[in-house]
Amino acid sequence: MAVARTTVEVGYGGGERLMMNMGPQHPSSHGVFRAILTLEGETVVAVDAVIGYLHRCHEKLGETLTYVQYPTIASKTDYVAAMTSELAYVLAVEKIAKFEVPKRARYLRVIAAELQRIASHCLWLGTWCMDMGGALGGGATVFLYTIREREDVLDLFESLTGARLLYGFHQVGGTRYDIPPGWDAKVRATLDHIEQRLHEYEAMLEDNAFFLVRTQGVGTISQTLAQEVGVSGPLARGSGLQWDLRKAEPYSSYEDFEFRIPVETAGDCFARYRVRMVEFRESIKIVRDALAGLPDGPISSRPGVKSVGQVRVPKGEGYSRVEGARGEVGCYIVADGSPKPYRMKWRGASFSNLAVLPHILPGCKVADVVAIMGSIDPVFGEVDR
Amino acid sequence: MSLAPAAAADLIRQTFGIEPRVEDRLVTVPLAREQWPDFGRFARETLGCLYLNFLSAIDWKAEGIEVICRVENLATGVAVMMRTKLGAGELRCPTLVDVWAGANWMEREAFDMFGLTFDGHPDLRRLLLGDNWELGPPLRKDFVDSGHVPYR
Amino acid sequence: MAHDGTAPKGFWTETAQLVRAVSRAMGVTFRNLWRRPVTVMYPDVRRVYPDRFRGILALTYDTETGEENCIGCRLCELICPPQVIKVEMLKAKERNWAKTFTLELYACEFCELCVQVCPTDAIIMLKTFELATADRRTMLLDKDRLHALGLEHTPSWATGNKLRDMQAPPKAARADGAKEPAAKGDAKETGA
Amino acid sequence: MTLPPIAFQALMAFIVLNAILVVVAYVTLLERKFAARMQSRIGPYYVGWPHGWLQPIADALKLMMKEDVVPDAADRWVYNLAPIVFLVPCLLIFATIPFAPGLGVADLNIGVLFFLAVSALEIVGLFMGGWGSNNKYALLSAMRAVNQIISYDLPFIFAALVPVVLAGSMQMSAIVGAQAGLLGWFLFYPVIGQLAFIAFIVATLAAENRVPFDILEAESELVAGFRVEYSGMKFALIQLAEYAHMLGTSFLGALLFLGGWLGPGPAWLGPVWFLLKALVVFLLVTWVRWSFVRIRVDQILAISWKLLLPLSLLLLMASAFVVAFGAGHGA
Repeated sequence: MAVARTTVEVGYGGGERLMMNMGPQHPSSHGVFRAILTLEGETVVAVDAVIGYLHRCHEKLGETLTYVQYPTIASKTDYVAAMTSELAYVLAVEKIAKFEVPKRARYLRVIAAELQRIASHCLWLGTWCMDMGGALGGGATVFLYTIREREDVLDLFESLTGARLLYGFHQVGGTRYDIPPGWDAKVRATLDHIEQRLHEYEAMLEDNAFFLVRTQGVGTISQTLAQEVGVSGPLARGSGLQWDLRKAEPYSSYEDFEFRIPVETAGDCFARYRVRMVEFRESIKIVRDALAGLPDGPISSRPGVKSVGQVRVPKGEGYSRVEGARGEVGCYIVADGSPKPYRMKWRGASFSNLAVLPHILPGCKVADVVAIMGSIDPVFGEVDR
Repeated sequence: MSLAPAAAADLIRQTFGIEPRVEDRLVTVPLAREQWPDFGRFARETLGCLYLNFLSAIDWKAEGIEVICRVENLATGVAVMMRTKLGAGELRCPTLVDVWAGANWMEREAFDMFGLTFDGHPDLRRLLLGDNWELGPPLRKDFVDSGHVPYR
Repeated sequence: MAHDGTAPKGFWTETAQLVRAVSRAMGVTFRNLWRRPVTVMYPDVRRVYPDRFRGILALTYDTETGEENCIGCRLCELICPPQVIKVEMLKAKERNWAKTFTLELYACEFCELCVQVCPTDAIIMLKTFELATADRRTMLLDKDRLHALGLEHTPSWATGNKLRDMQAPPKAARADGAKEPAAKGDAKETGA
Repeated sequence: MTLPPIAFQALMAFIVLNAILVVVAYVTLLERKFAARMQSRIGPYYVGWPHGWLQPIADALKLMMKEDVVPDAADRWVYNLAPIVFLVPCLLIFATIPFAPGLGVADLNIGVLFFLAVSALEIVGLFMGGWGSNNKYALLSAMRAVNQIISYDLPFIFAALVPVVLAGSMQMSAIVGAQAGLLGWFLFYPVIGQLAFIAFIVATLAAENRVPFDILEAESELVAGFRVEYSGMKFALIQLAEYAHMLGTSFLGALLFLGGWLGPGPAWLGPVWFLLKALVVFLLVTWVRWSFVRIRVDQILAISWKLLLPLSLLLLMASAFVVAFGAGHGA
């Protein structure tokens, strides 16, 4: 019943065409992704995207782990922005069980999510430039600059939760960690630092004619295509969709903060870059506001975890989603009253974003393939889940 | 197309004779399998739900598999959750690829994870599992995993 | 080189832009040439690890009596998401003991849930992560090894009681003591 | 000089060749350190503590000891020959470079022409490597190489001919001689000099396949381009050739535009000045390399044919006019 893959793996495509495998191990595959390109000269005429190399069946895992255990695993779907997926899961559980979340916890979640967005965009900018500029060129320079700043944010997470990559910061009913003394001052200092460095990135890229010719008018996603495929986040906003879940469906006290949703209408790589660069600044602003208004009080409405089956969720189902760095990260949970979900569905933002690739690649040059891939910013942990 | 959730529910009631459940902005519509593609087209064209959230399935053990699909109208915020129970042992469902392009990968994933066949899908191949996977669709409830084998 | 859709800007404008862009980009790299490198020369120099650092796991002794803290209650075994902990309980009159306690560190994901549930603060995390080894079997830690590790390295701040206190302060003390457990950690937390 | 000319030349060739190999090795270290500092890193550090002084030696040893893999499907002859065909012209270009008056292998009267002609030959090795590897990435890279070299050799040659016209000679030492005096360097020649230098640097970047024109190598798309299948010693040869070519072009730039060995101080300081100037050109190229992203093949060709070629042609004509009708700067 299972149909095997029917891809042509070797050989020339016939005529003047050339089949070229890009991936699964390729410098710019951002993980393990394979695009089987059919080329005519340097121009791509067809593409078959093969994913699944990083598949860990998170949805099955979610059905075998309890509501207490899973948030720490959820961070492994999108390991570049781990806070986001934890939050999506926890929100889904809270929505079904109607758990209250204290205000302090909600603010802490906002701070964590926005810092995570900054860190994730830092990585995106660096890797994308490396895709375009090569590991032995200006791209690597931008990459190392942005990684330098991302490390600063990760230092903050490290002193908050003790981990740099997979945090386990959220738990059902609140957060697991309160901020350590002196943390807010450190956050402010880091944000000032990053805000100032953003100008440097822009000086490196935005005026740069080499950068502009590589990104403008390349990989255009139309507004309709973006919606049909389910593209969300900076990609959708780059295509002119005024769609941000933080505004459209405020969760976790996002309604308390003033911020702007950047929208660009061109839909090309450069538009996505512009959107993300503005998001950097907006996130910095949100974190500052949240730190200034951080209320006192408990960080969790429920007692700290003491046993594995502590959280029980009544029968029901719910879909909750958060605006992650890459777009709509959703978690659909069907609960049957036991300590484990009956069915859990991850809606990975990168999965839907990447699905647009076969629609926009034909007609591009080989060099554009990597630029477009990078501007989509897929994280393969989230694509394959 | 600007329809409030209640108005959308009325329209669905008139057109398809189904009683949808309205919950905040979400309209949940239980469908028969035959109505699946027609309703998809209706949701897209009449309700303006251009945006595809996700398409997946739930295994209800004895009752069979239920296919779910959530779509949304970004302008009005109306979201429609389409669901159809295929019935026990039934594994075929009409495709939605011609309605939403994004359903392509989603249906391939459901094919992979539940063994569902989507009639009319142009390219129904495995998406996530390896070519050599032989243990059956993993998200079915009758799937038995191998358990944890510690390294010794 | 004009963005398609926009009108060509003319030769001199474009040239001026190009010159400006090139000089700005090269200016950034030049400025960074004089900044101090951020590299930490790891084996020679170490970062300051924050107090909440989640490193290798260890078991602790009671500081007063010198007895093992672990009572073999298996709570950590049950909660461990990757199921790397195996505990057997040894029942005794006064208190229970762990007969065996094994931890497969190579599969551990350092989520700190086992520390969190431990009722006697027996399992903790250390401020060290140096677990590179040539033989994976050395990372299958038994009870003795876990106790020895606890004596060898600096423990992190978190213990089960501290974590639970931080998450939900006692109801009576909630009004003023919301940050009390964190304040207790203040003295020790140097932060980083 | 009591040695017969032929023996002297052979000795010089031996010395220059070996010196070049050492300098090339250390130029890689210089670039790595320079790039590292621009990227807030430290760069090579441990091998030859404290600043990685032995890193090039260690690299060379490692590459020599590595397994030499020849792909099954490769065209063995072409594949094995390519690194050598690539390396020889890159070393040959040093033959006409005088390091001081009389200190050089051969100060030909058509030195610049020889240099330009030989340095254009490296394309043959590139193409052989790309073709012989029988790899799709390498093949695409070889096709790009032909495109790129053909379109960039012209502006490269025209830009290099501007000083030749100004000096009125193709002999390297004569060109240097024409640059004597305060602000006599051709870099300081009003307008023409600076523009020609910029055109020369851009064309150099392209001819050497450096970012932003390194579409041949293009790690992110073509993995490593024409050398994706090479390993061990052959890879080392290709790397050596690339750096030798770059160093040679830096020397040429220093000769043509920066007045070669001219500088204050006694005559024996000449080679030191020359080396320093060449290093400045090299660092300039490196600096550009680590500041920009790569551009696409069609855009590269557009820049060459639409911008650089007319510019360099114009400069050449302008300098000819200046020499013919104005007060000639050179001889």
